[in-house]
Amino acid sequence: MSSAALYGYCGAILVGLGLYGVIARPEILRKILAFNVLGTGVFLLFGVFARRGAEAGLRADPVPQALVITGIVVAFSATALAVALLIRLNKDTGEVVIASDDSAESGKQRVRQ
Amino acid sequence: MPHATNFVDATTADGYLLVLAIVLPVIGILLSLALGGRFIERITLALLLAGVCVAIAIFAAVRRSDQLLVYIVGDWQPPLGIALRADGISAAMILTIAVIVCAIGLYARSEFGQQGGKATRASFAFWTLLLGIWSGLNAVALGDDLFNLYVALELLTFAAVPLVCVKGYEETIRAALRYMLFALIGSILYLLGTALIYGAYGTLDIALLADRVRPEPAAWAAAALMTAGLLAKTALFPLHLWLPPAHAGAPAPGSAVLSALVVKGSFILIVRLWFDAMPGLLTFTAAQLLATLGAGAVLFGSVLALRQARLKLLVAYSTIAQIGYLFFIFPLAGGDSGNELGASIAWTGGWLQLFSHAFAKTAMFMAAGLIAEALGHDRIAEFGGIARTLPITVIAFGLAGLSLMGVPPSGGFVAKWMLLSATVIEGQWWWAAVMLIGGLLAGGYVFMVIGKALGKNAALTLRVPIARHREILVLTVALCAVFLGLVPLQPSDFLAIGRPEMQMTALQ
Amino acid sequence: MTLAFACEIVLAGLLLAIATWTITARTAFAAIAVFMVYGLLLSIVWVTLSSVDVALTEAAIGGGVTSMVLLGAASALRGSKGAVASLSLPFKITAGMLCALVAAALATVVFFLPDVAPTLAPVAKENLAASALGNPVAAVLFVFRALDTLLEKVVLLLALVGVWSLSSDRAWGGVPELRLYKSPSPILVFLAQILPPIGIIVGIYMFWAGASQPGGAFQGGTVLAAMWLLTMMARLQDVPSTNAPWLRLLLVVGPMAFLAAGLAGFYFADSFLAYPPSIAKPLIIVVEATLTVSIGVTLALLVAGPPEKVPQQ
Amino acid sequence: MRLVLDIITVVLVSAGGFFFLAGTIGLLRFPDTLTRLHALTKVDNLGLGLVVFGLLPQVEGRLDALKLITIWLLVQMSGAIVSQLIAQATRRSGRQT
Repeated sequence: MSSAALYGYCGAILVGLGLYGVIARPEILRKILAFNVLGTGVFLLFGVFARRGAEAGLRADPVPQALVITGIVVAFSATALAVALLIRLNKDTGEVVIASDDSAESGKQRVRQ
Repeated sequence: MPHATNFVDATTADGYLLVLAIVLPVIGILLSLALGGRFIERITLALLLAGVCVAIAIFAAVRRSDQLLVYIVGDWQPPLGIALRADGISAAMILTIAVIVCAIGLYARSEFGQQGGKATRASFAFWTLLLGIWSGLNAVALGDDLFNLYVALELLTFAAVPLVCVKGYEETIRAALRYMLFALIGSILYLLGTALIYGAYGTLDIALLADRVRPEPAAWAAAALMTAGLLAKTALFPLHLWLPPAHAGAPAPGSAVLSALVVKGSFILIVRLWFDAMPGLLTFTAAQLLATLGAGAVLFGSVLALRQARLKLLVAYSTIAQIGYLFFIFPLAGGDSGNELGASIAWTGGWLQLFSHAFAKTAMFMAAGLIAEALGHDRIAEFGGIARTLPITVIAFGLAGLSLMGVPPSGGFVAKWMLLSATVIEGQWWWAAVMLIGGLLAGGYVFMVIGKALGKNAALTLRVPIARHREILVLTVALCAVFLGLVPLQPSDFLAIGRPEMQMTALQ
Repeated sequence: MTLAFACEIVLAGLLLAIATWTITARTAFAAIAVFMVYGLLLSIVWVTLSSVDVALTEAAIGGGVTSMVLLGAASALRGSKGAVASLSLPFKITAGMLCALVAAALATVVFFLPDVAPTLAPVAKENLAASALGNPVAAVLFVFRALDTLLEKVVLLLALVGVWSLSSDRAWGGVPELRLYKSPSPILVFLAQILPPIGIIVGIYMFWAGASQPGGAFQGGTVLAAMWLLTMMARLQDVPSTNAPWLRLLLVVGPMAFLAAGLAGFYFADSFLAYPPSIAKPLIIVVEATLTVSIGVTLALLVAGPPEKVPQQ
Repeated sequence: MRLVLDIITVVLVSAGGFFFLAGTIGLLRFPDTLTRLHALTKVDNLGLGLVVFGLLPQVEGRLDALKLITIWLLVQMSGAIVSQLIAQATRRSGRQT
């Protein structure tokens, strides 16, 4: 097994772990944290493809590396926005989880005008 | 193969227009931040006017040349660089986006207007986010590189989510956060698929991928992951949970742009993925599966819409149902149907459904917003008498409703009729049954609203008067949806530009 | 098996163990603390994958600033009595099976990857001279795929607009409240006095070196943001009002310069986001310098959160 | 000469590694926060110092040597300050575990 393949499997498991955290942790902050783990798994796969593509004197394919850098910045922006929403929700309602689907139900929505 | 035969690998004459379409709103966003939101309303409206001109120019250029419009950014050829490409669909999409965003901008002036250019929190956020959505949508419609499309999709998400809670009510914050979580998973799954595709084929350019993708594990996994992610963003049943509170909770102009356009952004990507990037992968089973989810959405969304007590939620649930119809395009226009006539009819029908729903839904949410403003609530049961006090608004709502039901004369009628014809031609009658039931249910919920509005209530007093020009604006948008019904009942060659396999002339 | 590969196996195992810990940790604080370690480990992984640019970005943004945002959230949520209904076991098992399926599918894809990996490295190398930059990753970011980078700057700014839109109407245009430390300890103040001069040099060096070596606007900007946040947290410097004109100018100067250079390309280089060969390098350096500042300011303000204190007249 | 330098490097870096190991064991085995901090900072500073000094004979130019020493000093400082902050937080929260 090459080291690229090793990290490939590692990335696959990280994606699974992160996805599980996003789905199965009820607290929103933990979901956001798990989303970040999921993101690193995806980035790691890009890194594996970059490493495998080492050629022409470059030790890794630069294109996936650049995509990952862009991806990391986007993931950070997402984290910051989600966290700001969460803090605001917590300040208004004291919630740390999203109330289960009752707000999607029709009748229970309060009318605001 | 799409692109394969008339694939142009160089910037075409009017290609710079594509860059302008993406850059115009970006200029607005930067100006908005630089000026602290002052005068952003006027800046946005001026840019929108320019944007409509650019959109018309793109439409005309594609129509005139009968070819793809291509722009190679920075003159770096794909796969190393990024290309923007506009086929007939992109051009029609750009025009629809510009017109609808422009109408929404005009409509929103009374709610988010700035006296003397003075910025408030809500006006700054609304106009800047509207610009963000506009540029994101244009980038989605013109992008031809899977990662560039990822960034465009994120642009769309980051503008759409805060728009839901721009009023700051606590339940809208909850709705926005829920939307955000769905959207985050959606985009990361899409990105994961992008990674797999790069790892397997070494390019992300859709036109190049069309020739390289083979049916193998990497392509299957990428297609499944990307589709799942995009479905969450499109709110296709059963991943629709976030949509009703978000779309109903947003301020009316926000609801209109979210429901009419934003969910379509990710839908377009699903189509690009299956029809353009991996045409060989759309098997009979995959297409049937996607359409089954669509059928579930049509039935489920319509039934729930019928059960709503509030108008905005009703309209939001009807969005879920109408998105469902779009997915019939997969088994009817793609897959191994082997029937070229049926495929090209379904192709035109599917896109017409998208365009006419965009106009109809914009008009409906605008009308719902006017009614809520006038009455101070949007409880359907207490609508008695508004047909007399707000006749133009109710007529606009009804006209838009025609399109959802698929009744002539309306764009929705032509769209659904073509999809129905395709089911008959291709012998996939089971989708026809779903479409007919969906149409009946849509009739049910539209008439439920109109019926209540026509009811008598002498005591009805409006909380605030509604300016006549706003009602006329809503009516105009609704008439656009009707106007789409005047296009001839046959596959459109314009929507097939850049896709020789869908062109009727090629069949004859 | 070589020693290096054995080390990589240990590293991968450690990474997975720590990731599991992050997901399963009982308290949010513990989870975030572990996540910081995770970020550092991941940076080492990126170095072993020969992606030093990514390693720097991961350490600065992925591990560093992200953890700061999360820590801020954890301390803001501390003490809230919101009910945490644990999800039912069948649900967890179903979710676990689904996720295992996804992981297995990805592992299968990795297993069946073609022996000859497709790559754009030769094309990138070939065009590196024409890009005027020595660092191939920077060339992809600022030349070959400049449109992505430009749009991503807009994404960053839109996130800030979104965060700011969450302030109350009253506090609009006011001052963000940095939640992390309400009252700075003398030691933090000491750190905030010593570190920033060094940090600023490191940040500028990173951006400067980025043209030819690993580094660049993102990493340099993040270091600058961290230094600025540190002095603000130590109360050596006031958190600026979000209405301050200079602040708004710094926010957009980078993207504006980038866009202006791109549009100038229409006339001077025959294409949007193409640079005239004679002045390509200085032009990119100028754009990157302004971007470094804008990225730094944007990141710091994203960490600082929405305005919460009423602006003083 | 080269050989002597290499031997110095191996000895110093191994010694540094040993201190890291000891510090990590201390972190895991010691009973409360303050003693754990003690193990971590004392031993890590020494460990990193040994590693850095061990690597000095291997670097090419003077600038690289300077960078290595700067790294060590920065870690020294941040370690000292962070451990102070943690200790303060521990004292304030009144928990010793």
